[in-house]
Amino acid sequence: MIKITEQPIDAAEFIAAVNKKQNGGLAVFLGTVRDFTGPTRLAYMEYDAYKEMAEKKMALIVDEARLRWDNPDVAVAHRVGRLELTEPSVIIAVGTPHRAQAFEACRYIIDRIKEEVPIWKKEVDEHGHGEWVEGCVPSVREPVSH
Amino acid sequence: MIKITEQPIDAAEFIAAVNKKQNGGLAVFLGTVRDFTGPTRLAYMEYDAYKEMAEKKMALIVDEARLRWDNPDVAVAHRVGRLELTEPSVIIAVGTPHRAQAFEACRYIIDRIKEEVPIWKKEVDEHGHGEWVEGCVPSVREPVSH
Amino acid sequence: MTLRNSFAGRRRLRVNTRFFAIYRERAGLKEEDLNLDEGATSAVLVERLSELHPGLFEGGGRLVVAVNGEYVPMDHALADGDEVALIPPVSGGRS
Amino acid sequence: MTLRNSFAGRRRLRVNTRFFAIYRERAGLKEEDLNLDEGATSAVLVERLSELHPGLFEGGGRLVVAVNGEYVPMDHALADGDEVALIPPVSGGRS
Repeated sequence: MIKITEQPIDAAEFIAAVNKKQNGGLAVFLGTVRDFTGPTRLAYMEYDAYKEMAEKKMALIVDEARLRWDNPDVAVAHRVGRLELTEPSVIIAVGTPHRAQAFEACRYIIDRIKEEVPIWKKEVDEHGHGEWVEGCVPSVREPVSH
Repeated sequence: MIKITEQPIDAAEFIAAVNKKQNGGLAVFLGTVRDFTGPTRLAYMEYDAYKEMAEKKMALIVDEARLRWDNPDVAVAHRVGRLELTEPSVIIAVGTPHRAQAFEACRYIIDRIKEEVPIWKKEVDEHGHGEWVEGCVPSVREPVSH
Repeated sequence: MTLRNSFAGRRRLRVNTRFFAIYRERAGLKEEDLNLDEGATSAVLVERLSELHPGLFEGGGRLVVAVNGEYVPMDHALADGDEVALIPPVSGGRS
Repeated sequence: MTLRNSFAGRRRLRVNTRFFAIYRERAGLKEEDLNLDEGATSAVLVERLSELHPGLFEGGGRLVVAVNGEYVPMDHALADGDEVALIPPVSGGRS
């Protein structure tokens, strides 16, 4: 399961997806909307994604993790739209026979997603002022300044 | 929340416990009962714990993690009794402002629990034959053979 | 084909441009079809867009272009029918 | 106190022993109160238990003793009222 979704992320669904009989360790990461990033107190967050490309990139990253860590079970989603404080924006669930691989693959996948998948976020403060800030940063082969 | 429990572990409860407004990353580890350990196909697993000491040790480990990683939110439980395949025996949920610390603290806590907390497990095979095997291994200051 | 050749031998290509995040807000568009000269690169498209939408790229930062779902360098030659996405620069914290 | 001193000056201490996992199964007990001579160590208790419960420690492996919730070395001197836990050896896989 790999998807960009407008629906709230239900962790239990992703945990169940990787909780196969042969797996003894499940590592799960949830990125959630937090109240402060720097000095700005957030009211809510808005996420935008280039859905088709984001899903394709996430699938490639997961394939690479599967090769590297002996075929773990993986379930990944990133949410888009308006998210309130504490709501998960992203979830990575990984199931493996032993725990070390689950941790490593989970960390690898979220790090790569943050670096390469076209998703943006807009911090909206208490006065309704919004600013597009961090998202997932593409790795640039040839950066251009404007 | 730190406990030894006979009740099924509900991941959502532990995720909610560490999903505070200031946290942007939640790392969760679930240890689950898997079908094979070595050549033995399991029917179910039985866990035993020295409850009072286990809870005390887990609390100490969590305190150490809190010191090391700038006071993350942590929720931990280990289940005892009979567990079926795929049921979680242990959960560690850690919430921190940034994801690196959540992963590191979560890994640290499960590794320490496996090394120091008095919990044992018995693999019961399809013929009802049970064997006490791996649990959480105490660090021995003076090992004695018998 | 006849139409193309009527432009004094200068072929045209048509690309579908997609806007995200701050570019979507500034352009007031989610997507836009554009005709470019054959051989046009990502950089040419960016130039054309900054003429069509003054202020679209203001504030500096890095802009990245993706063609058909793959990031490309600015000298990448576009082809007829390409889907071109403008990937806004990003900045700020880490979670 | 009078009673204790009646044993030719040899004081006794009473400890509560707790069994877990394979020891609980073999002893058929969850706990057992034992009287030991003053100055008895963890090793003395282990010796006493192997007399009381033949086969309790069979199969080798490492045995660890915890007193009042802390792992102690085998030469640890027990005190009256101690709760002593027998921590079975463990072996096998990792998850």
